[in-house]
Amino acid sequence: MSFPPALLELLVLCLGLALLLVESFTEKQDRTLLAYIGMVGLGVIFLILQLLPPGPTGMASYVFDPVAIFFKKFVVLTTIIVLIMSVDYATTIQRFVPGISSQAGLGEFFAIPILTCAGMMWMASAIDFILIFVSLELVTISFYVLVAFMRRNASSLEAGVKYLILSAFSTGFFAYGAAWIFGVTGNTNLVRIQQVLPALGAENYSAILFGALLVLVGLGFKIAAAPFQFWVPDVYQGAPTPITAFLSVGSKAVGFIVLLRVVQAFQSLPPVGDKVVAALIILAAATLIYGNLAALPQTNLKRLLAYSSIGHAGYLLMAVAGISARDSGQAVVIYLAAYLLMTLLSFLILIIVSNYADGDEIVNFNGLSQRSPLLAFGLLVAMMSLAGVPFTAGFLGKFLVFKVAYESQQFVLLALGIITVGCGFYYYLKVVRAMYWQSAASNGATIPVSGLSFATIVLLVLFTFLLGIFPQMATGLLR
Amino acid sequence: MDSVAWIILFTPLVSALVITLFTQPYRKLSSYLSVAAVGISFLFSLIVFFSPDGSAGFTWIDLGIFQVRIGYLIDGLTRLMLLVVSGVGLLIHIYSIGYMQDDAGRSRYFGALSLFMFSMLGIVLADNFIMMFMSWELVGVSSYLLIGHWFFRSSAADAANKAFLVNRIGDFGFMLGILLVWSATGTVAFTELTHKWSSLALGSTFMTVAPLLVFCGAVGKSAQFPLHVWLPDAMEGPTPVSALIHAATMVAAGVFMLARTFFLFEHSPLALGIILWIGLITSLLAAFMATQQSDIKRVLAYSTLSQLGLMVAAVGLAAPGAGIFHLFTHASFKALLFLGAGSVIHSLHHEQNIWHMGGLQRRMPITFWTFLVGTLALIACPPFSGFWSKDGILAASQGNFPAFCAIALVTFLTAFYMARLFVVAFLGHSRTEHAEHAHESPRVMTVPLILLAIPATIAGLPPIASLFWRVSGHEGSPATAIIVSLVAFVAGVLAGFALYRSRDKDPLNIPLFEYRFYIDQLYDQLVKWTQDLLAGICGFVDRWIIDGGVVRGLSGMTWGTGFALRFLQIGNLQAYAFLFGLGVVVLLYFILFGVP
Amino acid sequence: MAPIVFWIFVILMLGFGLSVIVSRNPVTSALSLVVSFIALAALYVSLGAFFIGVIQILVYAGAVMVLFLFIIMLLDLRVEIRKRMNLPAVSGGTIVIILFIKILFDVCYSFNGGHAEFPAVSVATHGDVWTIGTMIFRYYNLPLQIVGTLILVASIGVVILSKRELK
Amino acid sequence: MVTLNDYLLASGLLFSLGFAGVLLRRNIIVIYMALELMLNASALALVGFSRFHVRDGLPDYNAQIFVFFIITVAAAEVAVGLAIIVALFRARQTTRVEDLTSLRF
Repeated sequence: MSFPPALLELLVLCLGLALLLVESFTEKQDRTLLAYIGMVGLGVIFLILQLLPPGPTGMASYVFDPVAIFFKKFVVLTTIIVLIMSVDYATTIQRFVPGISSQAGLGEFFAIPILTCAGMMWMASAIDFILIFVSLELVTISFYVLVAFMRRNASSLEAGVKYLILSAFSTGFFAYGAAWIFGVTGNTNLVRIQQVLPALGAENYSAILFGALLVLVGLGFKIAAAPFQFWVPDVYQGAPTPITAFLSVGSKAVGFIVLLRVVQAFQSLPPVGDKVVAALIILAAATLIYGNLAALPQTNLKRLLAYSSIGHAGYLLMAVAGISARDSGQAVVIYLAAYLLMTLLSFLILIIVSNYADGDEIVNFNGLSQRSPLLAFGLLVAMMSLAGVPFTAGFLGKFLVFKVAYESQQFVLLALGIITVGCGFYYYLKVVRAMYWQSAASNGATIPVSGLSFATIVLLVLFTFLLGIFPQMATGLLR
Repeated sequence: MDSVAWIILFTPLVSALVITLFTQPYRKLSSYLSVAAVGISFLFSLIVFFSPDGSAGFTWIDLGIFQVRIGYLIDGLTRLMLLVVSGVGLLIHIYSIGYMQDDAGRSRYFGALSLFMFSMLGIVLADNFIMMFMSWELVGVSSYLLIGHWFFRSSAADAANKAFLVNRIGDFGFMLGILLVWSATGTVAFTELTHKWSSLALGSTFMTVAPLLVFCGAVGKSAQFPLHVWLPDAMEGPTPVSALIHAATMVAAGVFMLARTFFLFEHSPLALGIILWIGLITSLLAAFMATQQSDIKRVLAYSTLSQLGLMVAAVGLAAPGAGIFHLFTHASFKALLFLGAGSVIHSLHHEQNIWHMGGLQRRMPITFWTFLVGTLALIACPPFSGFWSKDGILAASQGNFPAFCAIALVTFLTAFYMARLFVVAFLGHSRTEHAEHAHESPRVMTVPLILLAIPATIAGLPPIASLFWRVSGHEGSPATAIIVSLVAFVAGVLAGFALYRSRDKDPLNIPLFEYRFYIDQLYDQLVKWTQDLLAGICGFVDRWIIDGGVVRGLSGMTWGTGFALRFLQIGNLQAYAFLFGLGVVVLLYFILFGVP
Repeated sequence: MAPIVFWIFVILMLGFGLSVIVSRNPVTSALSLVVSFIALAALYVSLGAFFIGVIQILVYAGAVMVLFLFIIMLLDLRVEIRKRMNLPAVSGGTIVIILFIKILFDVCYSFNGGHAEFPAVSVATHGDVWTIGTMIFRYYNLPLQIVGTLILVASIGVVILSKRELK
Repeated sequence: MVTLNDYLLASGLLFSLGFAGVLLRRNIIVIYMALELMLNASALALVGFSRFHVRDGLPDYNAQIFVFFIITVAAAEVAVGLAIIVALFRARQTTRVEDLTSLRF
């Protein structure tokens, strides 16, 4: 194949730039057209990714292995769905962005996620701390802008500031940790680090571990691992909902791929690797407990999804902590695939309903089954899958994670995981109860759903089931 | 041969999917689709009936250590059950067309019915525990949907919940049992297990506990004491559902499962003893309760319980063949009785109290006569089918005197309460206006009655029965068994007639029986106490751990609640940063210096 | 480099760093930040990293400080009113910091090679700007492009977030 | 004699100062300055390590390039961060963290 894989990100970048140019040089065009162009363009990128075989790239810091391909597809797909959500969300954006024309700022709102997507794709391939750092920062800085985008909305700004400060804080730890890792090993490249680590003298173990733990802290922030997750509920609630979805799926996923690569690199030196795993176990346990317990009293669906996203980070960390098991990476990948389906499904329905009901409290979903059976069913499937009911994608993910925990003998985590699944059932069913058991509030009319969103919901529901019923499909994700 | 079994299994599934996804608005079409699907299943079951044994399958989910196989196993047991399930199912589907005529949720009803057929056939065909368990759960789900079909009636919704929850208790044991068996032998396939289990050299405790856990599944599904409480309440569902699911097929699944996995039990006398007595206790309790019920469907429900107890007791007597034979005859006559009751209820505008009926023999002749056939079969009047099968169980208990007495007593009680039901509901004069204006049900309902009356009459006769099922040892049925059974039957019928002839209200009043030995009340209390306890614990957790710990913890605790409150005023971001930093330091400290 | 010069710059850097976080007036903080960073640049130079030292001064003294001062003036931030010390926050934070410093010292002292003199280096033939430039364009082209994208996003973001009325 | 250790301690103390600033200050702008201190501390550590790891008689320039990127990114981050803070000030007339508590629990 003569197509160099590194060109893909540049294509995405060009797509983003093209949108920005079109945005600035047209006056009367309907801005949502830009979103559609973006979706089509990303769709083409997705197809190319589907065709490209993994192989060498000729660069030391950039790989194109099956995992990278999976994550690239993952973020491209996420971005497409985020754009679909953004179109539905455009009215809210217009309300909170001051402008001369009615569609001011919309073009940027559609274009920046595409640039973010390029950053995430770079992260998926990066195996060098320098490359990881800059692409991570590209993603982070675009999220600063996107989270605070609705600047007439005080919540959005507050969320932006909280994300800004805490994210920069975590970046500080990440950079300092990377500096120490370089200092001990003399390398920034993970492959080289993995090679030189076994020769490391025992007196340097605490130095390398110090660096590794600080890097873990920086990544822990991205993936919302406790105790670095405090920003999550506030920021998720305040940010524009499509961006919340983007944060909770895309940003978390690329955090996990970097985490996987870093943890993998440290496995070549067992005394240090074991301690890194010990740290992961602590983080996983804390995250599971915090995410699932704190979700119990929530009454706001967006916030509930934030806590649930923390909880899911806990399960994913369980899988990473089981790195000694053969299928650890596969479990992470499949869990994330399931997570993408169900989380984006919930957020998409949340946007449609809250646009209409003007609120994202759970009570706004009362009697949804009568007002809009499709939306109610979609959210039902999403909640079932998030809770881990059999025959949904979420069950498969949890099953594999528990299997990995079992094989790597993390029995405490396994027990904790099973208990917290129980908690999960409680708070996810709360939403289902509202939709199916409560009667609708005053506003009983059906909720209009655009054709594109309709198709997306149907596809997401379909794949949630397909992945749950035919797990072989999922194992094919990593060719 | 290969494809035939798959067609039997999957046609109802296709129908269920098509109905739920596409034909929801077209109620007529949905009902015909569902009937056609079960018709196809029935036709192919007939083909299977005349085909040789076989088995096949494929691996559905392969996740390394864990594999799920979908496969079928056809032997004599499967053949008979296929015929019962799809045959009775077909008749009840047809009957439902008439019975559910005016129901707005007809599509939903037939969709759930098709789903039920699929999962029930899945249990029957399954060649391994996992597939059986999945179908088992699906049966539970469809039963839940059907009991709660009229969910706007709170009693129906409650009954559905009760059935579902009670069944979960049994299924939990079942699942543990399967896991134990799997961990001990490494396989879940029945044929392999049969060989491996007998050669298993494990302690007798294990060999008793594992089968008993599997038996828990049957206790739940076949409504055995102490989990029997859901079945009478399940009568809140539409009557055809009661006939199909809660009389003929699903509740018999437990007995079928015991017969299928009998190899687990035969090596443990203790397990068999426990099964025997649970069956007998259920049977006796239910028979006593049935004597004081006034709801026609409840009387039938308790008689179902009682008969299921007999079948389970037959397994406990190491005669699963006799149990299955009784299952087979019971399916036809109990479905007949329920459908007859449904016919009465339908024409009396949903009147279910037998004291509001009476004098129906002239107004509903077909229902009357077929119901009589069913009653005679149930109370073991020779030569109706029930006589032969009950006699088989009685014969099997010959060596066990207490069991023999208990079964004889059940036979007597059965004759008594059925005579009571029959006399009060059908004979004498009409006690209400509805009963006076009753008229025969439409043909779509009476034809299934007639069709079911045929097997209820003749299926037990040895020459015919041997076509379907070979009951070992039945030929040499000892004279004592026959005599005792006949005496009990005659005494019961006479007592029933004597007491209830031309009465307008019940001359007997035994609250203990009427209130079902207060078992439900006891359970309700228990549930209430547990709920109170749990609510207390949850409240405590919520107040002190979630509120006090986590929520305040977000804003920074570690310095005690007093400080924490002031810390809250500083503002969250700083508290977050502080906790972040604290987390970093603790993590570093713990990992660098703490972990050995 | 003479140890005395090194220690002077270290003390300058840390002293003004401390001043950043303790002064009540944000303007003082911003100016202290710059002095601290100039001292830091001197440390870079002492390590032979001339290019880094130069851009440190250019970026921080030239751009970042101006930005900070500009914003402080724009928002018209005054000296913080002296509030009662928030004892739990301050003491909690202090304990965390002290623990962190302790861990840091342990790690530094355990680090092998940290106590020896730096290995000798020759001066790069073309100077370090040339070397760094060549390496950036030869090996670090991809990160450079990503940083370009990053700056693009940042500038769009700044416009979006602060323009009074968007087009 | 100045050793690597001295540089590392200096950088560590600078990092801790930044850390302390984030934990103890309440003015968002000052917190932001403290964050800059943290980033620069890692830059100092990297330059120290660059001098420590000698390759072909030259310092390891890879680390200096890392520093170059850190400085660039930090500058961009400052720009965006201050823009958000200004927007916040316009909306809420505050730069104090304790006023930002409308999103909680």
